[in-house]
Amino acid sequence: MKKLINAPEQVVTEALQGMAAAYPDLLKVNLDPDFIIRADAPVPGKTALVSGGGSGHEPMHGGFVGLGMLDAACPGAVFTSPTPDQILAATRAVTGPLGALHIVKNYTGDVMNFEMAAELAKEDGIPVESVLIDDDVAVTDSLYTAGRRGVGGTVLAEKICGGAAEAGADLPSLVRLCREVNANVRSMGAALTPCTVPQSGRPSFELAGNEIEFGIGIHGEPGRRRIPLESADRIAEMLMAPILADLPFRRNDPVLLFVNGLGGTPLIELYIVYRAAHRIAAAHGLQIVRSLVGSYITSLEMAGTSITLLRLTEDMLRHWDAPCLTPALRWGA
Amino acid sequence: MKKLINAPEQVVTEALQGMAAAYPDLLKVNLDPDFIIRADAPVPGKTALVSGGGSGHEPMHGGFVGLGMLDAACPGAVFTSPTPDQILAATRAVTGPLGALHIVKNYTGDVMNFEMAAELAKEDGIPVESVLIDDDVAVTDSLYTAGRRGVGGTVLAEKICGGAAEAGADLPSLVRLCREVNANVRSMGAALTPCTVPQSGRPSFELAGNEIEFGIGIHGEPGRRRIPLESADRIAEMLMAPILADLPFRRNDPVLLFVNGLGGTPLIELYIVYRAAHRIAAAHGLQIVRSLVGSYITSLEMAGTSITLLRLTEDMLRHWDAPCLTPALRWGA
Amino acid sequence: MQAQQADDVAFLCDWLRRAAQAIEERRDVLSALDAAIGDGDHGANMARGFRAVAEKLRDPPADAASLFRLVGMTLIGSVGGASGPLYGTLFLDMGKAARGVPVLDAAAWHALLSAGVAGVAARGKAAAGDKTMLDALIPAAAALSGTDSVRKALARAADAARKGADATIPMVARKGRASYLGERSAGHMDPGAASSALLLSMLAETAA
Amino acid sequence: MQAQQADDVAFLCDWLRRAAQAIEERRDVLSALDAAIGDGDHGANMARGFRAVAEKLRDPPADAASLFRLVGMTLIGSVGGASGPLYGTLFLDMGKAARGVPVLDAAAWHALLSAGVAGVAARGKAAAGDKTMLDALIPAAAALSGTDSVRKALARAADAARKGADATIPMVARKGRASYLGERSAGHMDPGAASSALLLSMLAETAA
Ligand SMILES: Nc1ncnc2c1ncn2[C@@H]1O[C@H](COP(=O)(O)OP(=O)(O)O)[C@@H](O)[C@H]1O
Ligand SMILES: Nc1ncnc2c1ncn2[C@@H]1O[C@H](COP(=O)(O)OP(=O)(O)O)[C@@H](O)[C@H]1O
Ligand SMILES: [Mg+2]
Ligand SMILES: [Mg+2]
Ligand SMILES: [Mg+2]
Ligand SMILES: [Mg+2]
Repeated sequence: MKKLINAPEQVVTEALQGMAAAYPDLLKVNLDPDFIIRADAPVPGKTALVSGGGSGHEPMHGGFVGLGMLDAACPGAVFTSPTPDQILAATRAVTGPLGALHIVKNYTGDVMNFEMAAELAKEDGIPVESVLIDDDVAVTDSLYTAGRRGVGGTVLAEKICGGAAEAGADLPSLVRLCREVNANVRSMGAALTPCTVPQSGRPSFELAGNEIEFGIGIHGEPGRRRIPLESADRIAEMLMAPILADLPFRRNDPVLLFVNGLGGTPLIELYIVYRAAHRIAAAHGLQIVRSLVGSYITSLEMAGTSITLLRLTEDMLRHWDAPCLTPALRWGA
Repeated sequence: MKKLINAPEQVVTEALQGMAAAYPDLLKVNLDPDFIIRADAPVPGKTALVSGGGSGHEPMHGGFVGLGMLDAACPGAVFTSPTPDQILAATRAVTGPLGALHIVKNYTGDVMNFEMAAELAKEDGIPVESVLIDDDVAVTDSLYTAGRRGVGGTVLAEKICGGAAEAGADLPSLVRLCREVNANVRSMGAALTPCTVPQSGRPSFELAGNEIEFGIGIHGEPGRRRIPLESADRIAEMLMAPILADLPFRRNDPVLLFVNGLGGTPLIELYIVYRAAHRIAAAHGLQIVRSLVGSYITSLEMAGTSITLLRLTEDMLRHWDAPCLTPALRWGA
Repeated sequence: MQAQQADDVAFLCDWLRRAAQAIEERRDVLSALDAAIGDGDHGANMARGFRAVAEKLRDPPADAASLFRLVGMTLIGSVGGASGPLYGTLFLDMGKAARGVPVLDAAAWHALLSAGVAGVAARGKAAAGDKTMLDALIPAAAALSGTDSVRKALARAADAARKGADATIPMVARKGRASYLGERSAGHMDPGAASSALLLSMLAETAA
Repeated sequence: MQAQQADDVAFLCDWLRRAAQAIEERRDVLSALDAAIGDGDHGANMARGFRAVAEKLRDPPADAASLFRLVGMTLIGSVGGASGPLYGTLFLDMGKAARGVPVLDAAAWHALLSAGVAGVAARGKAAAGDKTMLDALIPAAAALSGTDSVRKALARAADAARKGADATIPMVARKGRASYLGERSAGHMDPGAASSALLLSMLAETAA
């Protein structure tokens, strides 16, 4: 295992200390329980936005804490959801009378831990609502399973709800908006290499030089199937086809196209994937009104990409464009 | 070779097409000769800022084109400097009567190609000055050699000079400012893995599982020496020591600390390196007044990091903080 | 009564310490099972949790119900992931069921584990055959019914749990992370079922 | 006079086509040399440049001076990196020296190559012993002095260039990318010296 770390058990703590040192004006970092909050939290008159999940997906979620996005993020161990007490402590630290929205990626662990935290918060008199993000079309949805995973759509939901919360939205309207984003966003990813969880020291799976994992999540799990390496254009096609069909996206839909890197893929390759995805979306008749290209929701050093497509309402577009000032996304401020 | 590309010869062209599609409001992209310019170029009453170099370092330089940074960037083939005609065409496209500053990383190829382009521009009556960036302390400086390489300091020079140019600085004062940045900035890097130039298809060097290349540049060249893998803290120490000694940086110097990823290293590791570098700088008595953490000057998918330290004047700080609106760096706008 | 309580607490502490050690030893095996169909952290998660539990055992509460509750809270606060809330709920609900139970005989164990397993099923919205820890826990609880010595009953439960874990191998997962793999999840033992079987085998060993 | 010019141009086109082919064939070898002490692109750079040159040879200018100039401009506009401006300058300056030269005899080649080599040294601010293409080119130019047949003179130059390239192996680079390696650059042949030796060996072969 070749990583720029000191000790596997120290990875999350030291990364948090690094963030605290790098962004003293933006963030406050608490250790044990671990959470990251806006430097100016709790913001008076604002509904709080809290998210979290396992570490190893940086900049998500800690890099999205700040004006116009999250009020708090709770990082668990690498690829392991945070615990209820940790989520509760973070929620307490940022939430005023208007309550808090928990944005939760749909993984059994995240769902249950956030659920328990929300129960505890309500016992304390803190109004908490939760919205699950489950945008990964690689997973067959069904009432009888854990359902779809939350992936790239989470980044967009956090920005858009963050814009709305900053603009004064109350908890019920944030819940509606977040559900609406989730209902209109679809994602899918593919991995060229595995990743290695520091504590395990072994690659999450073995791939031959000419193989990729298709329909991958963000935790180093194997994907839906293993296929031969293809060109960037073909991979973009294979990712876009199920995304387009699932919503389904229709001619003239205004969309945000997000091409994401999984951590080990350089930007030059993401531009090539973006080119292909853009062409496919345009050929499908979509209006691509906003774009995001970069590594925003990652799986440690995994090489690969995911594509996320969001059908925008005017509200979503306005809140997407609203100013944000976080370590990872920053504009208009 | 496992990359998200279509054909090795198409990598640069297709990445440029991807950028053009992703940033239609910010950039205009010209193909053959390849260059990227601000959508609103030439900006009246502004001295132009032009940079460039081989591709494979994304987001540098194309991702730094826009308000408050570069007016034009010229990408060469992967790791190969652009040609004089290409640089000339880019310069022509963005330069008005106030002339242009060429910010050139000190590599023989870049130096000579920009030199020839500047000669041609002057023959055309375009005032052009060039400043070389050579901040890499891994290379022994000497009158008898090619001298030091330009690495991470380039990013800082482009932002700071960009801020000054936007504020109306004329060519001679931009030259002075850029030289001053270069005189006060030092960098050094280490690689955990090699990278593979698409056209060659082979890794730039072979490293055993427990070895790193120390004192690496940004073109997959071998470093100054090969050493056993060390902890992040120790690597940061070994990078910081020659940086601190070289300027030298002194107690109470106000500095900008930039921890850069080489393309394949995830953000969580960069935070851990930042933590270490920050502690070392603080222990040295420096005032760390600004920070930058991320992959801004890369070597394709190489895993590794470089550290850059800049001693700030008030002018530099003001121009660093000035608004910028580019694909890769964006604030206040 | 107090002497009985002290005996029960001592027995439970003995079990939990053995369990913590066994999990530490099988850490990589559990993580490898999880790597095949999940995210490879189950061993690390369980080891972190049971290390925290062992820490608490230095100064254990006086009765079994409180001890179960403490273990549950400790697991919830330290494991994370899916298994944290689930094992936490298992122990919390065993603790609730243990309130007022005079002695941990076979019938009591049956009542306790059944309550805990019901809690896990409710918390995770899963059932037998979903390829989860429940496929070890449900048969284990069932095997405790009947009138028998604790030693024999727990030995039967451990055996049932091990067989239940083995039976997860051909299953296609419907819950948890392995469900994302669809058909590819078949052919591997569920890591949570394996850790449940391990906990029960340590329990039987403690009673033996 | 015009017939002589046509002969010279035909000879030069023949050489440049052979050179383009030889470079294409040795592309990976040149890049591998560059990978050892540089950035591994020298073969790709030269191949891109000489492909562009071969393209231009479909419709060559009428005299040697113009042809040299065209080759120089083409290399500058297509190679990039360090070798682009350097080989470009080599041909541009050979073109300048070729103006008014009636016939490309041994003396003319000596004058031309000497002028080109001086241009390379000035452009790159390098000298003999710096472990660059100059370590092949300088001895080659020197070997052309004397009164001899073109064939013999060019064979001597090719030989000198090859030996010059070999002699770069133990050198520690002082210019170009290899200089960043310091002592680690010793033990490898300079890729630019290797490509220069290749160009001269193709020239000798064309004259043979
Ligand atoms: N809904 C559920 N009901 C019961 N058990 C579950 C459920 N989801 C997951 N599990 C159990 O949890 C185990 C995985 O735990 P662990 O790896 O620690 O958490 P995570 O899946 O969050 O990484 C699975 O092997 C399975 O036995
Ligand atoms: N200053 C210089 N003077 C002469 N030749 C040089 C100089 N710098 C580099 N070279 C030659 O250029 C060769 C490298 O060319 P190439 O790999 O194409 O360009 P780059 O170094 O920009 O990648 C070296 O092997 C060397 O022979
Ligand atoms: Mg997990
Ligand atoms: Mg090069
Ligand atoms: Mg797991
Ligand atoms: Mg080279």
